[in-house]
Amino acid sequence: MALKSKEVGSFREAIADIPDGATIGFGGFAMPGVAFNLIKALLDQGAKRLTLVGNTTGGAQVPRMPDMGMLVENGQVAKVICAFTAATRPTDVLPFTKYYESGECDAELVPQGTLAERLRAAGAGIPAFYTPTAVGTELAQGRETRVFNGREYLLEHALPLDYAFIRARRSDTFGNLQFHRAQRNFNPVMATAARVTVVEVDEPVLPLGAIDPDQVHCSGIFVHRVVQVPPEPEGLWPTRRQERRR
Amino acid sequence: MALKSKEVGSFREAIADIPDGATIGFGGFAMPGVAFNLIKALLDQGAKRLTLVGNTTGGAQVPRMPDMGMLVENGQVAKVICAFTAATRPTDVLPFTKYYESGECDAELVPQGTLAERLRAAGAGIPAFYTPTAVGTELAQGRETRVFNGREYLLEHALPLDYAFIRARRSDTFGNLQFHRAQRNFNPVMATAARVTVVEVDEPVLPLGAIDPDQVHCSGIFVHRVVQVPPEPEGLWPTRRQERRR
Amino acid sequence: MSDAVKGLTRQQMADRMAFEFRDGWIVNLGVGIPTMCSNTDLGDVDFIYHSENGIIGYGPVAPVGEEDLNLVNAGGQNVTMKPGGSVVHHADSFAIIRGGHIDATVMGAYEVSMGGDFANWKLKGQKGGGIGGAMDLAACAKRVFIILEHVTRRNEPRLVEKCALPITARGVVTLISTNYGLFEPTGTGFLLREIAPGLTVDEIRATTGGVLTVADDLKPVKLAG
Amino acid sequence: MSDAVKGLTRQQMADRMAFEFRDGWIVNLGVGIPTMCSNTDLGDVDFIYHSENGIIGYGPVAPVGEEDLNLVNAGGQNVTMKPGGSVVHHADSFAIIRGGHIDATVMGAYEVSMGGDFANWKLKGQKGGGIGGAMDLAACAKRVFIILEHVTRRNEPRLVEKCALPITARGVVTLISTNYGLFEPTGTGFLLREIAPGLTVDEIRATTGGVLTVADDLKPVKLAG
Repeated sequence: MALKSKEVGSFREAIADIPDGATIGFGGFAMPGVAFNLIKALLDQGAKRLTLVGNTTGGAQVPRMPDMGMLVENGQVAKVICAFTAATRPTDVLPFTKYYESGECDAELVPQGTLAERLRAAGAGIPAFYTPTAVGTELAQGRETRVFNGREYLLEHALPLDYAFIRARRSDTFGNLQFHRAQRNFNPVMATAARVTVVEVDEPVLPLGAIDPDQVHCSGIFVHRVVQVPPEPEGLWPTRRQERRR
Repeated sequence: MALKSKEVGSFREAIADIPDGATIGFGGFAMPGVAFNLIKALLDQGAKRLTLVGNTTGGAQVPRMPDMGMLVENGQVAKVICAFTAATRPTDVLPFTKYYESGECDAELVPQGTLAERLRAAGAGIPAFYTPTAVGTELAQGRETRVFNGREYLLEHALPLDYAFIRARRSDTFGNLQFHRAQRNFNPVMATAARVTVVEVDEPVLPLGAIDPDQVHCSGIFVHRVVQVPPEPEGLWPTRRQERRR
Repeated sequence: MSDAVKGLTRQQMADRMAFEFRDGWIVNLGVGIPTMCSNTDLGDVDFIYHSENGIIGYGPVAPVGEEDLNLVNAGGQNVTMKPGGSVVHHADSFAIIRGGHIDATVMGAYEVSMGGDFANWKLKGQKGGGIGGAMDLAACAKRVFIILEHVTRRNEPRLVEKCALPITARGVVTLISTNYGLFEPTGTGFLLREIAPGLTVDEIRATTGGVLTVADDLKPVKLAG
Repeated sequence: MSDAVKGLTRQQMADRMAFEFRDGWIVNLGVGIPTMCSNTDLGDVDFIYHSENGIIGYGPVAPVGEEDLNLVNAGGQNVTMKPGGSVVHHADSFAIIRGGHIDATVMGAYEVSMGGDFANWKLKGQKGGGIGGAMDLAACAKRVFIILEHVTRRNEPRLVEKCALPITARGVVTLISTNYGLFEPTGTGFLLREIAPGLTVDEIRATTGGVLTVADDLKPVKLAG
């Protein structure tokens, strides 16, 4: 009785079944933890009318790596749910912005912590929760708030995913994951929220028992498919950050 | 610039400031992760009218180790918030039961997952959330429920603590903790919910940098005082489980 | 329960339930008879045991003298880890449960109703009770399997039209394994799908509350070996 | 901002805010000038930098060629870990923020009002914006410190009676460091507590929206070294 391996031979195979209209979560924050190779494969795979969930649509960093914005530019996206539809610096312009402003792609802007908590709630069977974030702002206009202990809170709902694309340092054949440093970010949370979690890993997939149970950052019960990232140039890896254009 | 050590020389000193009327959370599940030594010190310290929060009032296991029930028997407790006011097996009788039935001590019975989530919510700035657990049961009678996507959910509130008593395998001087196996249980969650978290640790307190940042199970930002457990018989340690009385 | 009790042994009741487990399932075993499911030989079927204290992928009880005193299952037994196991804290463990990630939970009960309600946390007239993780598991696992003796010591039915005791969850029970057979609550009755050796349908009907219906393809209870 | 701008340099604005940090604080630094607080020498004062992507206890930017490409702060810079650091995932990182565990957050802004509202996520007429973690930090940190240039390029005040831009949070700002001085929003005005070298109160009043009051013990801005 040994658990079957979840390792899949190629990025293409790992995402072949994604249908039009799917909701896909993208882990990662800046370079670390972004599933560049799975995003690239999705650009080729071509599924349409997708809803994308992630921190930012991307495109502010140089060099540009595969990001949600590229899927938008490729005509595959109906809506993006994220914490940035524009860049932090007003002088940066995200490629996404023109698609959003022209109405070619819809967006839902969500504070980053609320986004993380809505994903966690989806994985944790919590349909809704209250948060102090965004109370009194434009984002709360017309929405339900409630006072607890004299403070006003906003009602927020779970955000379930059909698929999650994440990146980890290592995995065993069951999909128990370890992340390195800032690679962790949204990734284990996205995994709990998704029906199908697809992981790209830096290192060769390990046999069962190779990872200390106390040091698993995301249990394999949340992971469905694992693909090892090949070395450059075939595989995509985080690059050194270059000065941003101003 | 070095972070100051949170190590404290004795259990007594670590809990000396607990006032009457405090709300204290007790980590642990069965033997693992219970702060036996801190509970023992609290029996001596004598604070009264306490509210205790933990999985069970205890006393079903042999040999009996310090538990919340002993604080009740010692006349220190106004109320217990827990998942068991009676044992799982009807043939076991918890010492707490007679204090509860006679009205000497109040209790609030909370499903275990709701208890864990209410503690997490307290630490996470979520004042309230909805859960499917206990809907349609006696525990939901007269309480607020709400339907999301066709299913009924119960509103539950955060449960903040004044103090948390927890046990870990190791700590560094900043209070970054690692737990061994089932020792983890409620412990890191209690720590986030408490104003003051007091930890008893199995091993000598480590210097800063001795624990890999990726492998910290509870960040030291949630930990305030750390005491090393001395060897037996001075210190109390989990014991082998004996057959329970039937 | 003595050997004098009719029908299946406790281990056989557990075995029958364990035969329902499918490849890749995450299974939570409650305290008591459900724990015995882990003794059943299921050949090549692959699954993971989850314990509500945060242990994912635990294995058999540790041999005496080799226990890790900080590794226990929900019943407080010193178990072992299987390769590929992992550990989470309590809030994450119940996130797994509430999030619908448990394929099957196996629990004991005092009573089960035709509508799939069951009661297992509070005795008659008791103040308070012992809920533990039962309400979370019952409300949220994909399948709720109940193992219980078919009748009380006074020979009263435990499969009842409506629960008299405070319920743990409403309308959730998928399948029931008793020493008399395998039953499915249908909403309007109990469907007897498999019958234990030595029992007759009439005998079972006489000791079952509510309506008993019998599967067209009624079989003997599937036994180990 | 060029050196031609009046008053403090960007680093001095950051330094002044950093002097507020106290022993044992957990501090979150936003992108831009706030990041420069980490350059300030605070002697024996002990604190922990938290970055919203889950890095607790990070240190200086890594030397070129020695970067860990999987270790970044909120601004995406390749930083280092200090001994005693730890890593959590995003939901836990914002649990730290929302749970009130951050002693001070330092952020940039377009505008701050007398009532302590501020705006930093959306420009005039923009569709959408860049919120990131700002709303969570603003609503939940124990202290919200704002660093911004005192006036816009058109010499219009950024300290205003009421924000014209969509706000990030209402009534939360504790302290404001600009190139003209150190200010406190009081609800009915801005209290000038420290004044930058080369500036006069009249000059500041002329370039500040709403009401400016002056501390009885008005001091020069505390500078490094």
